[in-house]
Amino acid sequence: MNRRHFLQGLVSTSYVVLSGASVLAPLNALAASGPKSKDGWLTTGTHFGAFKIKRKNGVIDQVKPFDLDKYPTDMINGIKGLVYNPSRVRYPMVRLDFLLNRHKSDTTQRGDFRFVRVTWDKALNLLKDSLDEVQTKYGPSGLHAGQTGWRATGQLHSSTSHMQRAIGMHGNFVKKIGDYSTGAGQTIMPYILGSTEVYAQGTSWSLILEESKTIILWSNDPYKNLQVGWNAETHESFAYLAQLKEKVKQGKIRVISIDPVVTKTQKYLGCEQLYVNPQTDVALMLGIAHEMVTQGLHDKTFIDGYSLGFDRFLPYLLGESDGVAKTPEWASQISGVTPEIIRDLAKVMTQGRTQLMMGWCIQRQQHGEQPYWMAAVLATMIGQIGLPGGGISYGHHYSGIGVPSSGAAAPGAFPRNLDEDQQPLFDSNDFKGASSTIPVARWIDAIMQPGKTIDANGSKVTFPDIKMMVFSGNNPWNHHQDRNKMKLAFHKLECVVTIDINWTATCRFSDIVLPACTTLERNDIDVYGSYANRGILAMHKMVEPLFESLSDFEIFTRFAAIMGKEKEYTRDMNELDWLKKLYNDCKKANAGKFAMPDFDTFWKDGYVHFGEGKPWTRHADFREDPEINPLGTPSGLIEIFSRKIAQFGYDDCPGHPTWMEKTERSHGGPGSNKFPVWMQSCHPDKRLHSQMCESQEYRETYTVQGREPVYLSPEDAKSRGIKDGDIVRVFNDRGQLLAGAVISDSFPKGIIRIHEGAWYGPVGKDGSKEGGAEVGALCSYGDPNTLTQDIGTSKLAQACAAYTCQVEFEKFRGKLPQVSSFDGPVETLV
Amino acid sequence: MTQQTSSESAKQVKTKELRALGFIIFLLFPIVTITGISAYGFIIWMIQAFGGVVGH
Amino acid sequence: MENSMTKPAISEEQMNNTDMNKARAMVYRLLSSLFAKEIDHQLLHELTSEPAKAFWAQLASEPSFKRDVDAMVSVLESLTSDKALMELAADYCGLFLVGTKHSASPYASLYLQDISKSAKAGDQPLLFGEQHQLMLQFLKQSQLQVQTSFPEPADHLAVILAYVEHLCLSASDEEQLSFIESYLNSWLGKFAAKVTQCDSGDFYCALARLTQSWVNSDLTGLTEER
Amino acid sequence: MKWFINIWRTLTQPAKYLTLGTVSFSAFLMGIIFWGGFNTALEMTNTEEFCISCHSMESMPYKELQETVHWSNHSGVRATCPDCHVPHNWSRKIARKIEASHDMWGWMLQTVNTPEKFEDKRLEMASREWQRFDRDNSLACKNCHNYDSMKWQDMSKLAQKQMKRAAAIDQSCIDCHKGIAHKLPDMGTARAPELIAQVGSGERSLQTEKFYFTALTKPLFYNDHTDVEAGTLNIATKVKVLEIKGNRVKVGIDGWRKKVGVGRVIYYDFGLNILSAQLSKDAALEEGVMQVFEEKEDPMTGLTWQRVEAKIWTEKDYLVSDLQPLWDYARETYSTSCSVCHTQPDEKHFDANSWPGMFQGMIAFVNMDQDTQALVQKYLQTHSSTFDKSAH
Repeated sequence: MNRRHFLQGLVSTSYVVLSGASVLAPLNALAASGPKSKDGWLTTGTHFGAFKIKRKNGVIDQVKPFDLDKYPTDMINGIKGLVYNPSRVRYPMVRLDFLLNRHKSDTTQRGDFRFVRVTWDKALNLLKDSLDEVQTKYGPSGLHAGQTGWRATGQLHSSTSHMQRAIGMHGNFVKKIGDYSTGAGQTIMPYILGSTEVYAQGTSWSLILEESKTIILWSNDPYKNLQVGWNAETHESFAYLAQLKEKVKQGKIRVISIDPVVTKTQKYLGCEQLYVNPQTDVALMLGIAHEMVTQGLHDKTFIDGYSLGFDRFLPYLLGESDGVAKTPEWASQISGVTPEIIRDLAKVMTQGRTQLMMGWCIQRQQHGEQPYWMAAVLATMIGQIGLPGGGISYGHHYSGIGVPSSGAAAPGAFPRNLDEDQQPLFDSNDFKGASSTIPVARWIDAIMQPGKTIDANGSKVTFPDIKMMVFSGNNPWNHHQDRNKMKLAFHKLECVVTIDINWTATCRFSDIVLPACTTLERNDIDVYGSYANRGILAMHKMVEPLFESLSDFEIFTRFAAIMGKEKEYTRDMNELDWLKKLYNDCKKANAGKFAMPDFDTFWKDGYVHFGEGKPWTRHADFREDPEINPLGTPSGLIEIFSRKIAQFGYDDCPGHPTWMEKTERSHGGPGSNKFPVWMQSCHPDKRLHSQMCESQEYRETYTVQGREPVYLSPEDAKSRGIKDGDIVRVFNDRGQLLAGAVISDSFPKGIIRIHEGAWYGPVGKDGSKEGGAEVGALCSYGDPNTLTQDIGTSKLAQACAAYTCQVEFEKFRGKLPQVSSFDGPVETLV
Repeated sequence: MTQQTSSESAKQVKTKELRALGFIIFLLFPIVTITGISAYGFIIWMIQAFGGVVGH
Repeated sequence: MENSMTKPAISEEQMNNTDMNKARAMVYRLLSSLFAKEIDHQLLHELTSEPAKAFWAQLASEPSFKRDVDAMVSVLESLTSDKALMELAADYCGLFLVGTKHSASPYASLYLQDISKSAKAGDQPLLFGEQHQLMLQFLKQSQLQVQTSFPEPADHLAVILAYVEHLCLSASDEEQLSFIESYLNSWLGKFAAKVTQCDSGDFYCALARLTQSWVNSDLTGLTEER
Repeated sequence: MKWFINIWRTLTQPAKYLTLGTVSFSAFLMGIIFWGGFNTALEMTNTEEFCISCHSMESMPYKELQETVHWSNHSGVRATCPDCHVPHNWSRKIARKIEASHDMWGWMLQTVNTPEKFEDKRLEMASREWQRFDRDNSLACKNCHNYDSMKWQDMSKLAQKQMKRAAAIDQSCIDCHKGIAHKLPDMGTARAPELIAQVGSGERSLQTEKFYFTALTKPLFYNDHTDVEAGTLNIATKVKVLEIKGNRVKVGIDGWRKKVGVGRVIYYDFGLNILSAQLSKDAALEEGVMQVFEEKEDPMTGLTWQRVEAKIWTEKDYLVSDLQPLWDYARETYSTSCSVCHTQPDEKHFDANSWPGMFQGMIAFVNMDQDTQALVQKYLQTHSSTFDKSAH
């Protein structure tokens, strides 16, 4: 039967493909969906930096740094990857089993099951129905929508604010207090120095460079962490770091990096390192303090005039109260620092102006409050708090702290709370005896043990029985600890909703996934220069939102419309009205002090510059007159001994800084026989937490055989027969992961580092099965939080303690599974 | 001014009267009323300027 | 693909070329719509209607298509419940709507990038790349654009198939031949293999194989015509 | 001169030839024509075209008006220059017309013909208009806007509260709605404008032996006339008026202080770091200013506190009888300003002495002037878990 006859037979069936018009349409004159053809350079801003971007026929083409950013980070090369990477969430998706069975779906299969595309309308109605069900069946204590994260920059499209306002219009929900970055620090420091300190503007770098003789970087890596910032980052601190490098070379300033590892900052500055055993910094500090007291180096007049409780701390320091004098010899056994160096440090710190700079990693471990408290006591004993270039700072590595702020008013943001006269649909505030606010890092404990009461910061917290969670602009399956424990908890949740740009692990463990668009697909406005508040940046929309992704503003306007509250939600204003309102309110707040052009000129120019700020010294006003400018502590003075904390009666946080052994510690500490190696999961160098891990090409610049690198010492590698570039299995009794070995002499024996933010890609216990709902599954990419402990730092802060983590590792043998982190839900090939 | 000089003729007197009427109608009275109103306005203005707040 | 057809007797001359091209366009349009979105009730009803059954039967009369067409028809007939429809939609979503390594994303750029770049393990180029730009040029030349309701890159398989359907009715055989060869057949093989490897159901791997064999037979048909 | 006498003579004699009819009729006729002409001329100067015939008026105030709600709104009612700037009442209108001679003078001398000159004079010109609005209680606004015909429920809750309070005393609109038609002149460092707008600038008449609350941080003085400052009185502090002289009042502040240094900071209550007043060093030591009573040791810090009463002078303004509007303003500001990055903690989450530490740590992120900052911190402390024991 020949071809002609065969085709003719087809026509005769008169079958016509009707349904769904062809995917093509006649080209209408104005490219309806295409963006404006004007292809000039347009400004925008991200946590990685402010940029200028050029389009070429509707697609982002080139990215170059913002002209005021003199020290751009090379993460700029990952920007295009953020927008066009294949793991974008393209359509609203619902887990098939959830779509069929709703709140009675089989939750044990979360993480590796099948999703189905649904329309936006269907997805949002599904969200509302789930919320209705939880509010009626469990009330507000059943819904936790309080998590927050780093989202994307932009004051209008702040995704978490949109979510919490819209969900708040439906009903009340469990909220959180504290955060993962500085949970312990921000809880203890108000009792000691009268402010959270970690997010406070610090002494200006210019004064430090002029006045300081010695700078102590204590577990602090500013050169790595200043690459990203809370607002559009313009990296002004790097100019000062360059000056510091020069001063170190000329020997004018001595910089000591007290850290178990050779940090990126130390290599940049070319300064000296003081190795200290991991998690033993408090012992070292006590040894130094003991030496100061015995040699009479401490500043008695400052202690008497500006602090309280030194007399009740001395018995502990000298050993009268517990029979153990915290001598340099005692400290040396624990911290691995020789007594001579400890004695020398006590001298160095008290001669000439010394600036202590604490990093955040040191408080993200068990008893994380103690090193911050003891460092404040050391600074008080040195007696230079309030002098330029002296005292102590807890944030010079974050978002440009130390660059003097211009003093201008920053633009406000889209409201997170309901307007004053609005009532939610479900107005119940009955949390059934449970707390409505829980410490942020205890949400998995709350799901696992509802009703349990724990101590937290002087009050009691009773865990609510959480049944539903909504995540927007944050990735708990990256920043929380102990993946396998999380899987068990997620089995108890009836509904998980996530709004995100890409298929993060959180999306894969959700029931409803809604696609949000990136910063470059919507108009917004933001501050640039973070703490320096250097100016305001216009964030231009470069391209239309990809696929069916929407801006959070649009998503939750439609959700509010389902509840008939669209006008209430948007205050009857669209995106452009809101941008103008935020800009003009800021213009009014700055009237008379900072001239700002009208909105249209600003939008065309791309930014408004506020100019330089005046150098400033932290705590200078307190030092000048402690009576008129008291600290925020109960006594108004520095509290070396805090009666308030003592009165709480916590065993893991007594009334004065104390050295306490950890549940797991390397170098002779508990558990170091079974799992000898300490795993450090600090903030990544080539990412912002987990953001940009999905940017494919950029990830290739640092991965090893497509996996997250694990940095380890030459000795550890040799003793386990591992060569550079091998795939290594890192494990402990909580989990196991694969990572690519990178041998580096910056790391001493018994210490390895895997940067947090590596996307979780479980592939079954023996690595054979795709998909990872199975407890104990091997992580194919190298997410360190597969191994970390999910415990509170102490009864005071109950914060994240990811750094108390012992592991072992070996060369991986067997068939190498494919990386499954970056592709959305991987179906179990059963 | 008791009596009119007889020498003027009736017509002269008439034109004089007409001219006077024209003068008062087109010139005198308008100016008088305008200045009157302006003065009245000026007084009100002064009262308000110094008289302080009305009805507060 | 060995072709069993032999030269016909003279009687078929009257059937002019338009009928043949119409038929070819029909097939391309059907394939494009099956790749464009999941099968919903309306499409299912259409695919199982009487004219459609005849169409499938006629298609199956070609031996090289028979196995796949029968497989597809049997799946279509088994879609009696909502759950079955959704299971098939889940297959479609797992294959075409999510990431690329463990699924068979239907974008030419993923299969066509030059060999050197793809040497690195697991490398996937970005979406909306050059293939997308290329297809935009082609569409522009023919006064066409992608539907706004189909927000996919222009190098999506459904768009390419729809464009070939357009060419069947408007372009010369040579043009069709060169386009199909360089922009469809060049990656269809790799795509079909990936679908077969990743699809947990049967419908879409049958569809992929059918598309591959149809395009091959169409190419041979076109070369013979010249 | 002769001509004048001639006219005068004619006028003062009864007409010889002109009949009473022609004289009265022509007078009557001319009266009508004159009055018609006079008023049309007058009205011609009451039109927008006339006002904006001056370039300085057309290029700035007129353009600014076009941006405002008075120019275009959903009901399509437009207000032009005369509607607000020319009183409708006849006698006031004439007075305004004469006053306009000052404007003509300015036009001739070109005092505001360039934008720069206009900007320099803007505050002065605006103040003159505000004074005129004050004088006649914003009569110009009330020609169209009327308190009785306002639909309260259409307004936001905040607006309802303020507007009802204004309606009660038929308040002059311009008190709050300055800058509604033209660009608000830069009024220099006006302190906490929104706070004052909502809370008001204090009672008109104070009575002795009555309690009031400060609506702003206010300077303290030794007596009723000197300008030498003796410290500051914190916002939202309860004081008792003892004596009134000129625009100063002697107030009694009672509270507690820590026996630390000179002890010149007065706190709200024993053991609570809620600021009431801060005296200068020598004021605290001055005879008769500070009276000290019993002492107590605070178990939380080991410091001894003393109960004190201070008697000192301050200005009459910014003393209000009701504290609640201050707390309402503070709560509203706290809810909007402190929820930009994360959900703001509940007031009851911390106790009175923990709030200062938490609040100071966050100040870098919010735009609050000094007074608002002090008010919000005091609001949080007085609504903290120390005072509100209900579980949260």
